[in-house]
Amino acid sequence: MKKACTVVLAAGALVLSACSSDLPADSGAAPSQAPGESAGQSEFFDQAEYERQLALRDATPEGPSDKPWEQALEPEMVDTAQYQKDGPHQICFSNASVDNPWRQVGFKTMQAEADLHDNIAEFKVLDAEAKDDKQISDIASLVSQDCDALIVSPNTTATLTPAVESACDSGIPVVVFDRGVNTDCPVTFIHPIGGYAFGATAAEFLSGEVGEGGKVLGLRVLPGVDVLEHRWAAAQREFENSGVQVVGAEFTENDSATAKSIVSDYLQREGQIDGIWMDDGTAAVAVLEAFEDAGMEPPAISGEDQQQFMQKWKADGITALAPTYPTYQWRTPVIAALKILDGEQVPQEWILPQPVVDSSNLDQYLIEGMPPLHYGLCGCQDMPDFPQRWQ
Amino acid sequence: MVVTGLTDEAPAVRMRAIGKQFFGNSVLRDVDLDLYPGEVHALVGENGAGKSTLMKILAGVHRPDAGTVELGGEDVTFGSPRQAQAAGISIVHQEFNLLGDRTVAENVFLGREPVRRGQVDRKRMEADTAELLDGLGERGISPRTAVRRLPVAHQQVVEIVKALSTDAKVLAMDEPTAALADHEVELLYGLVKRLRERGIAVLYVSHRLREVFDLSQRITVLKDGELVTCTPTKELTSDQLVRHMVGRPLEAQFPDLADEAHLGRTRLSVRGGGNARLSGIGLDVRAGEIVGLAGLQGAGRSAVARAICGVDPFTEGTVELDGSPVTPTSPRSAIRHGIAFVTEDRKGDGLALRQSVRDNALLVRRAAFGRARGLGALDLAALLRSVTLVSRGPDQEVRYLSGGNQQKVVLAKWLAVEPNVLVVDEPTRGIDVGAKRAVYDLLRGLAREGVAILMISSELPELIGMSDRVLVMHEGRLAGELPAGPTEEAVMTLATGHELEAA
Amino acid sequence: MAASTTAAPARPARRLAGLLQPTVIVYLALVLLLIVGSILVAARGGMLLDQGGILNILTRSTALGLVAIGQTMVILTGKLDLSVAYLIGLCSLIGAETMGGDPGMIVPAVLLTLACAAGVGLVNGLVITKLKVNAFIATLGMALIIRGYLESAYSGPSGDVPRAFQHLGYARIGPIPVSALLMLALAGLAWWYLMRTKGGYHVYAVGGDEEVARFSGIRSDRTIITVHVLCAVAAGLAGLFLASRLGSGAPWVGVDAGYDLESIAAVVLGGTLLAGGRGGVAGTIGGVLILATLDTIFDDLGVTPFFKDVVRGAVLILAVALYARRRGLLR
Amino acid sequence: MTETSTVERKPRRIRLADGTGPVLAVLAVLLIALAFVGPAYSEPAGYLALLKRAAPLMILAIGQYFVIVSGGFDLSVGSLVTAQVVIAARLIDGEEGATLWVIPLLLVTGALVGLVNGLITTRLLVPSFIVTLGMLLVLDGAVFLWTGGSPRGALSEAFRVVGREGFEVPLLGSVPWSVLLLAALVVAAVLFMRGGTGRTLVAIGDNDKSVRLGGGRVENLRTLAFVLSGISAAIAAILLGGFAGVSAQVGEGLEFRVITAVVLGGVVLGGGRGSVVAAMAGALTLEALFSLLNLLGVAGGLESAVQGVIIIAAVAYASVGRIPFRTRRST
Repeated sequence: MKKACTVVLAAGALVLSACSSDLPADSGAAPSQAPGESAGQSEFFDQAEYERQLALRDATPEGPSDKPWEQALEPEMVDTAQYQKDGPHQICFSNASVDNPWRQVGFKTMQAEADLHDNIAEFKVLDAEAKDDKQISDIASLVSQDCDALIVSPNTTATLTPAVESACDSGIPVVVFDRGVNTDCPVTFIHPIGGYAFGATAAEFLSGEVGEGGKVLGLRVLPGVDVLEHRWAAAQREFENSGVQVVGAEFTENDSATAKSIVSDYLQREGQIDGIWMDDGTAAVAVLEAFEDAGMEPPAISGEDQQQFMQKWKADGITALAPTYPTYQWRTPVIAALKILDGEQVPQEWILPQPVVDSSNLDQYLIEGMPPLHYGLCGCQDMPDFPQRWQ
Repeated sequence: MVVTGLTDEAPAVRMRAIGKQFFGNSVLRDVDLDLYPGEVHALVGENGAGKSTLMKILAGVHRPDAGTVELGGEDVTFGSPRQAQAAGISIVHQEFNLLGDRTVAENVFLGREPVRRGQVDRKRMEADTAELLDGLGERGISPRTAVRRLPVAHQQVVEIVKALSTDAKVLAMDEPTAALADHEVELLYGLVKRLRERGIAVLYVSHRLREVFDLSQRITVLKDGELVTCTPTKELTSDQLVRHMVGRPLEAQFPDLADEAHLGRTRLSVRGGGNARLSGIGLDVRAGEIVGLAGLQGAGRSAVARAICGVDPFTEGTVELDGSPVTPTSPRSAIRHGIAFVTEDRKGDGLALRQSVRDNALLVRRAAFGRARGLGALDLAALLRSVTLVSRGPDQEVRYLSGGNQQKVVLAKWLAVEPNVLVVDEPTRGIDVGAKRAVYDLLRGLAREGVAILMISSELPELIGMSDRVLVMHEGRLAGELPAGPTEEAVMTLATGHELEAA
Repeated sequence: MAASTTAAPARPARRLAGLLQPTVIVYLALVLLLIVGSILVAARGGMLLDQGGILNILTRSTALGLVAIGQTMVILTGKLDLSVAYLIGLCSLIGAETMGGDPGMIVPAVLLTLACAAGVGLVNGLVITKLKVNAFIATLGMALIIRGYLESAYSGPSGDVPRAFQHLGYARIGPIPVSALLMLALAGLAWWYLMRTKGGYHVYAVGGDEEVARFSGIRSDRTIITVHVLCAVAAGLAGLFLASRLGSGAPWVGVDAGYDLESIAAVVLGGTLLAGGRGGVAGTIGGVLILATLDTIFDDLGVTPFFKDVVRGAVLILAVALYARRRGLLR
Repeated sequence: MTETSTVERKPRRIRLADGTGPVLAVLAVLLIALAFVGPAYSEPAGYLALLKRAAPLMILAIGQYFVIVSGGFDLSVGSLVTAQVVIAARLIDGEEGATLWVIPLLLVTGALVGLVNGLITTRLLVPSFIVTLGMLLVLDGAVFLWTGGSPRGALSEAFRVVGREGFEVPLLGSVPWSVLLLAALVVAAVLFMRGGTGRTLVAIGDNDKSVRLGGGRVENLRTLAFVLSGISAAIAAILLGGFAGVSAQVGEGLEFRVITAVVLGGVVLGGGRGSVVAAMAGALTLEALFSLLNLLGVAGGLESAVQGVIIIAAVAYASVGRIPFRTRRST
């Protein structure tokens, strides 16, 4: 026993010289997290950001109008000459997960985008399977390989921040999209306008449809996800302002059966509901069916650009609106990474336009033959292998 | 009656006027027992004579209702086996209390591991175990072997060493050879002798009279909870001992035996049957006949039953049913050929205790026949009446029934499939006299209806009283056949491997 | 029931089975996996066991390893603990919030976290032994209760882990993360406890046959409670480790990773009998390393997560079937 | 004790199977509470809606009951439900005509998965907990591997009728088809459990040795239990898919929920005890509880905490209130 200890100690002393840490350098501005107990909506409401997003909805994007994924709103360009490098490149991507249809569509689109560029020798992907800890390892692992650029779609904002910081420190350009991180170190952060805009647009539409005193039910996926919280926070303000009665806000966990049950319960309890606000359209069809099954007219509803919802919308002539969180944003990071490696300027915060599907442009986004959980705003219609690749 | 000791030493244990009742039934009355250091004291008697109870009182499992236990001259009362153990009394149970996946040393010191500086002192534990084994002359067992890998005889040794490791002065052994093959018994002999040499008082409970004579210095015979005699072994012959054990008028009335006229053709016939435990088994049972299968424990009686009933089938020889050859390779096939098997272990093998009387009574019918193919309609109420079951109704869970009624349920479940051959292993074990009589009547009634019955029993009077013929087994073979109404001595002689002087 | 083996001549299959202890099989499988994996990865022009690869495998093993060490002890007594996943989240939050970014609070926070974890384990153990609730139900119920608390009290990551504590999650010696070494040290400690102390002996006894244990004077209730407390503390350590990796506490960090079922999978993959009484920490660590290596190989090969699940499930069933067959041969 | 036979004493009265009483009492209290809290429950329609919602879980509870009562676990039902819905959507792909062969195919698939579970459990002697855990992983991965990550195709209207629509009955109003199907399955399950095979299944959970010696094919019957559980998952999938359409999350967490429900119904883990009606009552109780908590506006977090406390309490009540019955050491 004693002998073994000595050996271990000796070995320990030997390797001590090789001691090192992958802990990212302190950024100084540690994000101050509000303590969880006080988690209310206030935690998620940021007046300035709210106003900025509402304004951004009306801003004119710069860039080719037929390629919204290359457009940017109010871009502040940064210089990337330091990253310029000759191709072909190895682009690396740390994905949070592919555990829902939105991410599936997006990821397929992203792979298709990567295939478009001969300049990409390899597009290497690690999937974190929704585990923060795995994504931290993934990022570290990718950084240790020969990536020319790193794209990150963080699983959680706060917890992935240190990992992204350490990736930045390694000197390779980092592109973050979808959820953000609490640091400015990535070369660019790509995202659509945001949750406030999404929620407000839907709420404005519904307020207009149901009028003052109309009854609206809010259906949310789950609490605690910042983007989703923003959507609801904005909607609440809008409903309050326009005197719409919010009969309830429930969590569906994106389960259609749960959503349908909840709506049925509310229909029984309230007798009538004029509008349905949803922060995620996955269960929208089930919600409409709850009305059908109760023998009621479909309400005004805000959903998303999901295939089955748009199909039902068109087939039944429903009063609906779909503010989107477009899946085409998955194309942008690849484009951005290549631009950076070419030394072209990119916006520091690359805000993508966030189109709204309404009855007038519904046909433009509804493509027959796509799977029920496909997202219309994939921006993939003109890509090679469409539609097979997405089916 | 107290026989004075062999030595002038004070007895290690002195039990006086011990009495014990269970639920109003007196199982021990006024029993005395002295154990001297260095003595092997055999305790014999028929099943139900009170041997186990006496032993359990000594080991602190039960408390006596009357009488005193003195240890080294002082009155003691044990509240638990632990206290008895601490006082130097250990018990070797019939069923092993060992962990198969742990080593010999770990088992021996289980719960009492020596600790040194916060660690279990393996070295000491293994050395002590080796020493204990050594002291018993068992050098072949490594303290580091997993018990699972030892042959049963060695497991028995471990069990004994475990009992000794508490510095036992008194060791009670309950049927220590029950699980052993004959060549393994020799091993135990040596062991017991060495225990004696070390001045340990051994209480040896066994059915095997040869062992009793070979090993013990004194023999105490119990019958029906009372002390019959306590005699130095040298002064007894085997005949005398058997007479002490059984010498009384048969207290149970047995139904009339079959008369030759009512015996039908041969229903079950085994020729040259053999497997790992049996060889050269040949037997016939005719319709209407009850054939008794006698022998000491471990002689292979149950093995014959299990082989015929497809549990551990014969690997050689033939089995014929009503003249046509069959190969019962599983209980299911045996049952479908009309063979029923009332097992020895009622609770372990026979009944689903938490299910109702109805479900148990119908268990075989449902399990082996599915949609009652080939069976007539069943009147459950009539069936339960026919076995004279006393219960609160067919919905009562069988675990709430008395042993006798549980056994009736077991019989009912077999009668429900209308068997042609019925094999019963210890059909009256642990049930009261009244219920025994009911079981006897039932078996005889079935025989009269043409069922061929093979009956195993350790209770000789019962076996003799019930059987139209008796087959005696010894060491996995049939040692002989006796006609109806043999003497117990004759059965015992064959069972202990001796020849009958005159057939 | 005590084993009733008769001395049978050692047939070759039997001898082979005897030689191949589950622990040996696990590590052989691990080596084989590393070789095959290296070849496959090399065929794609990569390298499995470079510094990054080793770092990856070990880092991935750390949290699961910590939980699985605790789970091993519980399973050895024939119980299981389904509450660990939520407990990990809870512990990461308690740790991170108590620290609140203040390095001075590290020690109190660690102590508080482990005390809370031990409390949860104590409740589990008491419910199982005193209320006689099946361990499956008792710990599932505890999981739901913790989940309820997390759902109502937290909406996302919370608390702030000071940098000093984050070193725990990131420091490494060469390619070996310090945390992995600590995990292995804990495994060593658990191994010592199980193999060398009285308490450990009793764990095996209770799992092997509770009745024999009781007859031998072992207080089995106490043993069962102890292993549940130890298991919960191990989960607490995993929570602290994850907090140090993430920089804050995260309510769903244990659940998203499925540490409840995954830890049970790792334990049985390591050759511990689900029914208890046989197995040990060494095998578990092997099981954890196999799962982590599989993960890493699949990542290097760019396999989709769905395929990973299929392989994991199949490996689990196959491994346990193999052990069962081996035991059958030894009978 | 007299020797007279007193088998039949009086005409049979309705007798509740062991353990059914408490759950029915709790259910009654919940249903009455619902009537007070929710105006919708003042008429049959409200309760019919509750039944419709509970139908899938109740049907799963029937299947799980068979497995649990014969001494096993089936953790694979949740992922099996998801897999079935996804398979149905892809195969039907909106074509009404395909419904006719897809539904039988689903039932066969469910049976097949159960068969594999059962065979591995009984022939390879792998504990059912592990087998079905592995199956859970395999199914989870395989189905999305097949569809490329997310569901494809669409369900036909015909497929959805059972789960979604109803028929008019005087007095009751619209009665959902699923309630009718549920009623039919309840009757079938009760008849099955009264029949020979059903009783033998329970006896296996109680003492498999007695069944084997009694000529029963223990392995086959245990396998049958898994097959029935697989089929129940297929039916639940048809109802859930019908009720709410294609979703990748339908089956999430169902395995633990259904085990909770069955245990709540007084069915003992380990087998041999409990009735199928009580198991279903447990499922309905769970759904009624959720509805009540929902109506009372209890937040989601408390919901799972309440669930956790209730199952522990239910099992503790059942086992502490009962005379301890020790099963002899099992190997």
